[in-house]
Amino acid sequence: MAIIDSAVAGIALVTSAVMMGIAAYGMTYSRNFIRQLLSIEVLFNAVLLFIIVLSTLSPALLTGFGVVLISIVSGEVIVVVAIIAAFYRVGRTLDSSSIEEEGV
Amino acid sequence: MTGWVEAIIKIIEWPPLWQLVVLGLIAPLAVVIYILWFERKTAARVQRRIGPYHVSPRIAGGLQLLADLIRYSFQEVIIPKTVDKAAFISAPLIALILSILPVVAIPFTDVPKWFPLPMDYSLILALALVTLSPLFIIVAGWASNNKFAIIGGMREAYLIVSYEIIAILSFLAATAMTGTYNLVDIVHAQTGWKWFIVLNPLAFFTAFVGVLLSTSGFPFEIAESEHEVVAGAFTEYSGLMYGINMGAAYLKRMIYSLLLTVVFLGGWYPLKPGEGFIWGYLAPSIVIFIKATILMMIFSFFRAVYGRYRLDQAIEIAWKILFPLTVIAFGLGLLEAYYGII
Amino acid sequence: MSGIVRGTVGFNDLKLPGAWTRKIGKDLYEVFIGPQHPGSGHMRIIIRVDGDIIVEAEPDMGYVHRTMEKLSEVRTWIKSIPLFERMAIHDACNVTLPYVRAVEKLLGIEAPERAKYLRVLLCEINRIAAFLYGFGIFGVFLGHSTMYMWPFGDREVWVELAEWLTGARLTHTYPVFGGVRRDVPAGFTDALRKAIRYMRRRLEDYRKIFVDNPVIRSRLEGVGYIPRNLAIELGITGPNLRASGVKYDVRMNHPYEVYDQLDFEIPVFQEGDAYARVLQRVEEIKQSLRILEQVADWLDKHERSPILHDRFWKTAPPLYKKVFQEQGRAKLMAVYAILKVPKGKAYERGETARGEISYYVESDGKNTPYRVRIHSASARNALVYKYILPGHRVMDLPAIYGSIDYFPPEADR
Amino acid sequence: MNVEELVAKVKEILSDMVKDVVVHKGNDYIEVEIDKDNIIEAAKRMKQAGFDHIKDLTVVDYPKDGVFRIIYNLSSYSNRELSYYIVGLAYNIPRDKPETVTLYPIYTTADFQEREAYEAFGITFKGHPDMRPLLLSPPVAEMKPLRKDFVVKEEPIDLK
Amino acid sequence: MNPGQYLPLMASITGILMIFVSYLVVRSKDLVYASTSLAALGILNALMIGLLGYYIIAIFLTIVYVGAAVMFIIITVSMLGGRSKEIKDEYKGLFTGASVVTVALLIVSSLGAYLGYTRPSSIPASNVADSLLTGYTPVIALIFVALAATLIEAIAIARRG
Amino acid sequence: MPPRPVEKHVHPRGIFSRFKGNLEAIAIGVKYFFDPKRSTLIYPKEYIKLREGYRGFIVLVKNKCISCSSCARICPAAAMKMVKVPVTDPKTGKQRIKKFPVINYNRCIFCGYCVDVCPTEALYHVPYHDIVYESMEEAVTDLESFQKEPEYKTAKEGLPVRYIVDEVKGLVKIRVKKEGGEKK
Amino acid sequence: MLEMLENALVKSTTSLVVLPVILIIVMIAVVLFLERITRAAEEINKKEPWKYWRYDAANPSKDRDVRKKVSMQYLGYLIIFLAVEPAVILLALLSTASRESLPSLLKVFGVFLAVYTPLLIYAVNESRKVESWMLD
Amino acid sequence: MEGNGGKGEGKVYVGNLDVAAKSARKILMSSLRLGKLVDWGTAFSLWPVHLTTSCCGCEFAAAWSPRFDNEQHGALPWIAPRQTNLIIIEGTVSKKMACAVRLVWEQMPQPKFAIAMGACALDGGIFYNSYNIVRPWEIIPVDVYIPGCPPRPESVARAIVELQRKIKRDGVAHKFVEEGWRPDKEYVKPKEDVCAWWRG
Ligand code: SF4
Ligand code: SF4
Ligand code: SF4
Repeated sequence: MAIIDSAVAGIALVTSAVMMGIAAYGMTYSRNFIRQLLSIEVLFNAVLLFIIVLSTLSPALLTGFGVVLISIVSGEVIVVVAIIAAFYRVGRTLDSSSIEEEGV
Repeated sequence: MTGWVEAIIKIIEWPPLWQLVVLGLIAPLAVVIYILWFERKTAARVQRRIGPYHVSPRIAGGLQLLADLIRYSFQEVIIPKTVDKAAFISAPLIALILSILPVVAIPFTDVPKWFPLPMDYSLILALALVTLSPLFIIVAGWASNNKFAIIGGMREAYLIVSYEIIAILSFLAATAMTGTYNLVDIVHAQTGWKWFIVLNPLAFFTAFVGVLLSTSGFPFEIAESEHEVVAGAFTEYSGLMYGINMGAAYLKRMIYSLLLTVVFLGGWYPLKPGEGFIWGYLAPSIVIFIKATILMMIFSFFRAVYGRYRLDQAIEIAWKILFPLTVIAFGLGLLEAYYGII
Repeated sequence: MSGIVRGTVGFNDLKLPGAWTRKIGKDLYEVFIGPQHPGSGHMRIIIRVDGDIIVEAEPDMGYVHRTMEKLSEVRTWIKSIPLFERMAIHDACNVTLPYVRAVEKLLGIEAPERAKYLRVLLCEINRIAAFLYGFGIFGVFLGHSTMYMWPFGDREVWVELAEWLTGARLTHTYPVFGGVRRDVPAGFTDALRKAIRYMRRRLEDYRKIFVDNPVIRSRLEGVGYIPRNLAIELGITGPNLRASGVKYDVRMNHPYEVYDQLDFEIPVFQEGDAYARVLQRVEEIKQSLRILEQVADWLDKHERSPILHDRFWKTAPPLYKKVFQEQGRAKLMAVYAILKVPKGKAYERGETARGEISYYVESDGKNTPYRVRIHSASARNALVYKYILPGHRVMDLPAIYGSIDYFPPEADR
Repeated sequence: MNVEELVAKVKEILSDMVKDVVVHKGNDYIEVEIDKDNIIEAAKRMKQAGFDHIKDLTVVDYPKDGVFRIIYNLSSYSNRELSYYIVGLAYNIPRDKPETVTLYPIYTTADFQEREAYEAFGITFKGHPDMRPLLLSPPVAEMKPLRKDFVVKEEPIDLK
Repeated sequence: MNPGQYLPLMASITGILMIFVSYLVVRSKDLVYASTSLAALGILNALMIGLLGYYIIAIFLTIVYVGAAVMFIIITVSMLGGRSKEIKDEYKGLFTGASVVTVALLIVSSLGAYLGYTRPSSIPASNVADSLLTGYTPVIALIFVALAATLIEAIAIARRG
Repeated sequence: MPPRPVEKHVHPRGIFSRFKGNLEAIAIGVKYFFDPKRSTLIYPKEYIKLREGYRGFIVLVKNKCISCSSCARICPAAAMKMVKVPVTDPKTGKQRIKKFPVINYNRCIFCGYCVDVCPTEALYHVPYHDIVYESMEEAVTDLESFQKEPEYKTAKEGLPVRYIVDEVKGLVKIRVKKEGGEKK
Repeated sequence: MLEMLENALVKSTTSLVVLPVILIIVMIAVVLFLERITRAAEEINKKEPWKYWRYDAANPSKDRDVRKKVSMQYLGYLIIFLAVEPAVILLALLSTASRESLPSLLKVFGVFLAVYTPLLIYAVNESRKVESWMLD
Repeated sequence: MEGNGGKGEGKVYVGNLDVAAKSARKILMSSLRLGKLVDWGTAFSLWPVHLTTSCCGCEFAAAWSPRFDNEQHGALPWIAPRQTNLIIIEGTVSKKMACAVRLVWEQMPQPKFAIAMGACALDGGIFYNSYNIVRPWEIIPVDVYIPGCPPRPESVARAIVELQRKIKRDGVAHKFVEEGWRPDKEYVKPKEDVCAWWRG
């Protein structure tokens, strides 16, 4: 049984590693705010998976911790949303480098 | 030979297959077809006319929906050139399947043998699955590339924002009362006519309205409000695709009704599940289905009495009235648990 | 005033009070409501929305424009009655009566008194039926299907009465120059009284399921608010005008037929929103019932007397006249087909269910009119969409559309 | 107020602009003839005097005289006495140069009615912000259907 | 096939799908579809976590992720109409992506010791709740307050004027 | 007493009236659910026997017609047209051309002018109206078919009913005999 | 083989994942099949050029893509939703606490009420004002 | 079941899906005798699209009112053309409306039917010499004509009954599924492009 579990855990770890890469790629290649935000979400997923696999110390506390983590992260997201909205109102674009490249 | 027969019977009886396909798809579809007919007849009755009739005069037009179904299935399925084909076809079907998926988390009996999955987290799992399907309705509207569909999809999105918490939290009042996510335990807690609708009517009320909100029942039929957005997200769908979509909302409501029955209306009581497939699985599920059908009939009745709210009014009602009520219902559940009324 | 966004910049220089609009944004979503759309019927409203708020509304009428003004110029005078009737076939008598009266004015004749009462009778029956029609459409616009069915079912009562009286369900072609075509049949007034009592009872049911229904009230209160001075400025008419607090009704301000001898009220509401317009119509139905009662009394009290002006019986043999009078039928004499109307101009107005209709009739002495200009109630009300819709939410569109009780064929002529 | 008083009143309001006043049959409709150039001023004064809306805008084509006669039929909602009467503010414009000014800034009611006159007779109202056909589709509006030289035929009563 | 093979099979299918879907999130042209893919990613992630044995986290992730996806859809449609004109920098992105993958894989392989992972033998939800309630009540209260503060802040920032 | 304006006001609403309104609406819905008071016409099985004087399809009584053309002249839709037919005068036995009306139901608007204007009552309405055609040619009558009452399919398939106005139910459906007269 | 059916993990993954996916695939196949067999003949489709165009309330629309900005002014509610949802979910998790820890659960619930009541009143009132949520 | 059949056949005739679909149609309609069922279903599920072209709409509405209630025939007025199969032309079609009528007709899925209601929709009625109307049968193929101005609601019911009989008698619906067009109706293309004037 243990071997099987290790296999699953290994798969999960590799997956999350690759996802981190994809998230990093998405974050850097696009300068659109929302795209970057989406990439951060991917990253968050990857990290969550990573942490869960890594911690076998205290399953009960981990679960609580995971839930709290999810709550807080999604809570922070709303601030970002608000900032986007405010930002959008000023510049009417979501390009994070729009100030220099207005005409593009 | 007999081995084969047994194996086939076993596979058919196999809870995942049986519960998802038969109890989740076929039986609710039958109920929905009945409910659609009932809705048309009820509306007709309240409106002083007779409704569908000539298709089968003996049974008061009971075959009407069958005729509609046949007509829909053999009508041309138009896939416009302007749509994103893959999403256009798959999104509503995914939404349909996702909307029946919660049924696997609903126990129709208390014999563990007949559970499709362990019931430890069934309530919260069911609620989690329930929240998934509307997403694909938005996608269907978006893929349609049609003004009305897009607006309809956005309305659906804002409605999700308003009803999701209500739907989740008012069901969770049962957890507050019993301290478990296990629907079987919740049903057991309702033995002896201690149905939760009696113990916590407020929670039932908010859950009821939450269901109306989330399945576009009157007076909250807003995402498909035909006088601005034609058929909402499904404007471009024709033929069987539309039939499926039309049924999907009702299927979803049926699943919700099953959940309401299990959580608030005492599940399979007054029957006690016994041995074997028939008495252990089939009979209790029939009891649950009957209760759920009655609930569905009540849902349908509102069509005849109410108009529809405006979008902002619906959202406002959800946040200003229903959400506080839901929190109060949850608190009520906690208090009842605290004073040991359960 | 929930549901209305008070805008910052008025988009025309008129600074209309109440036409709240805001500066038109750059990327607006243009939605076509109509011509094939459950929310519009026979017209198209192009709305430009910013999210959920209508920023600009442009009514595009004319989908039912059937060129009545032109056609009437080539048709003899009497043929124009059924022609104009097609403007609003469920309000047929009200719509054609001013035309008939205008021609009578030019001819210098007046209908006999009994004919006048009969005209009022049919007018009020039509008015109630048309109000019920409007309620039905309004109900279904708010998603209230029962409120579509009930008024349509009760409208059948009045349609049945009208059919009994005139021989056609909607297109009665009842008033003709100098009188009307039929007298009341036996037993009609009893049925009428029953219908009146029935209608009063039903209004209570409507109140319960529709008018006092919290959902409906939420949808209507504060929506489509037209203040008094804006209502006058836009020249809207009928119940919509009176719901905004203007005491104007053609039946009162320019009485025709026997309206000045009847005892009834012109209800006026001050609120000016969609809900007030609903209540206004309910009150007007009540007043129409009251008029009908009085007409029924009058008809019961008086013997049968001529229903057509004597001028048109001239060519007929006396026996002929007597026979038809006993049958309660007016025979159209061949003179109608070739009628020539003296030179002149006449202007006549009438109060239809949706408001004031006016006919400008000019004759050059031939057997066809030289020019007939019609301005109907719905055409007057059409302006509302352009000036009132901006600033409301998209879901208010059917509520306002329905509360104005707009009937495209009438507006398009 | 009877019709003579109304005529006197209108004459007083419009003073020297009035070219002619005709009282039509029924004694509730008077037609005031004015000059084309005075129309805006006249409308302004009429509005001030309580004629608060345009009941309708009638255009009549007189091919014999070579004119279009434009009649703004004014009436009142707010004034009970005036509301009994219709006052037609009429002026002629030449048929071959159908152009005049809009009353839209004074009477909002004129908005759609002038568009209607535009499509049916081809009269352009200068200053109107939105001079497009209202009821007709553009190709039909091209025909200027309400002019007298656009002929519509009746069918004969005999079948061949 | 025995259940033992079944589990890694499911896990690897889920993993491949996750990678594919996260690629979709990052690359699909239409941001609405990207947001939907994010929802799918959340669901798949939940499935993976479920396969690892943490059911509660899985379920909670599902619920939260749909909310997040809806939010993204609303935001993208509200502000961009789904499509965005993006200024792209492929090479930079590819470079960063590749290096992150390498580093992460290195970490993973060096963590080989931890791969003696065992599935948690069912943690009842009530235990979690109890442990949170006994020791961490102030923390929870703090979370509430923090969320509340965020709400005020967000509303104040996002609304006009 | 002449008409006079009366000012009215909308009643404000509070929480209680909102509650009451909901209850009333549902109550009346339930009331009609159990007692619908309906009077629906079950169409092909029943049909409305229209009243005397209904302006239905039109029939010509040829030998009453004096060929005055009034009917065609007054017809607003130009649906009634005169055809020239050679007839033999019964008295003199001479052949001559006479005009008779025919009708085109594709156009007719059932205004009844022709019937009312006919000086000899040569035209009359049949009291039924629910006839449809599968092609437009069927709707154009010639002189022969104009003299026959059009075929009334519905009467063969269903039973006649009539509606009377009632105080409680609005319209009440009662059975009538095919020939006329009423029976419960 | 059949014994595997009794395995809890197999049961749950089948009912949550495998079967739904199969169902979706079957339904897509059915729809595609029906689309194929009910298609009208080419001759007819040629005469109906607008058939495969977007339904736009019977207006012949020209542009291919109408997916534009639709910014409904209810963003405020979205923010409320996002802020309340984690809290509610935390509550949901805590509500399974054993009956002994109910008092502290009630305390937490009290904190929740105390924190969110005034806040929600403020937030909903802000969100109601449409003017402040116009996005340009 | 059907899905598998379709897929299987698709595999057999790789690259020749049309032939496969054709034979599938034949098999479904004739060999499996689904034809009768399809005709029955279509006949009792004629949903008229909500398109009010003119004042006959009053009587159209009355035909669905409690007194006449055409829903008893299974006909339910429906909102968008994509889900309907019947169009009732309610009276006059003006030149401006003609485009809409044609568009709605085209966007309805096959097999579809048309009823022309009112004198105007037949031969112009009282507006026979108006310059702004078109005859509906010039732009769409009409199955049943209802004379009258406006026709009584029973006439509408009669038209629906007649259409149902026609569908069941001639097997219109299943023939459509089988062959892809209706043998009994010539398919009209409007003489002129009715939408030509549209300003985009
Ligand atoms: S009824 Fe009217 S339309 Fe018909 S033929 Fe007679 S006069 Fe002409
Ligand atoms: S009016 Fe009468 S008599 Fe004269 S032609 Fe017509 S039918 Fe004959
Ligand atoms: S037939 Fe008569 S009722 Fe129908 S649209 Fe034409 S004029 Fe109107």
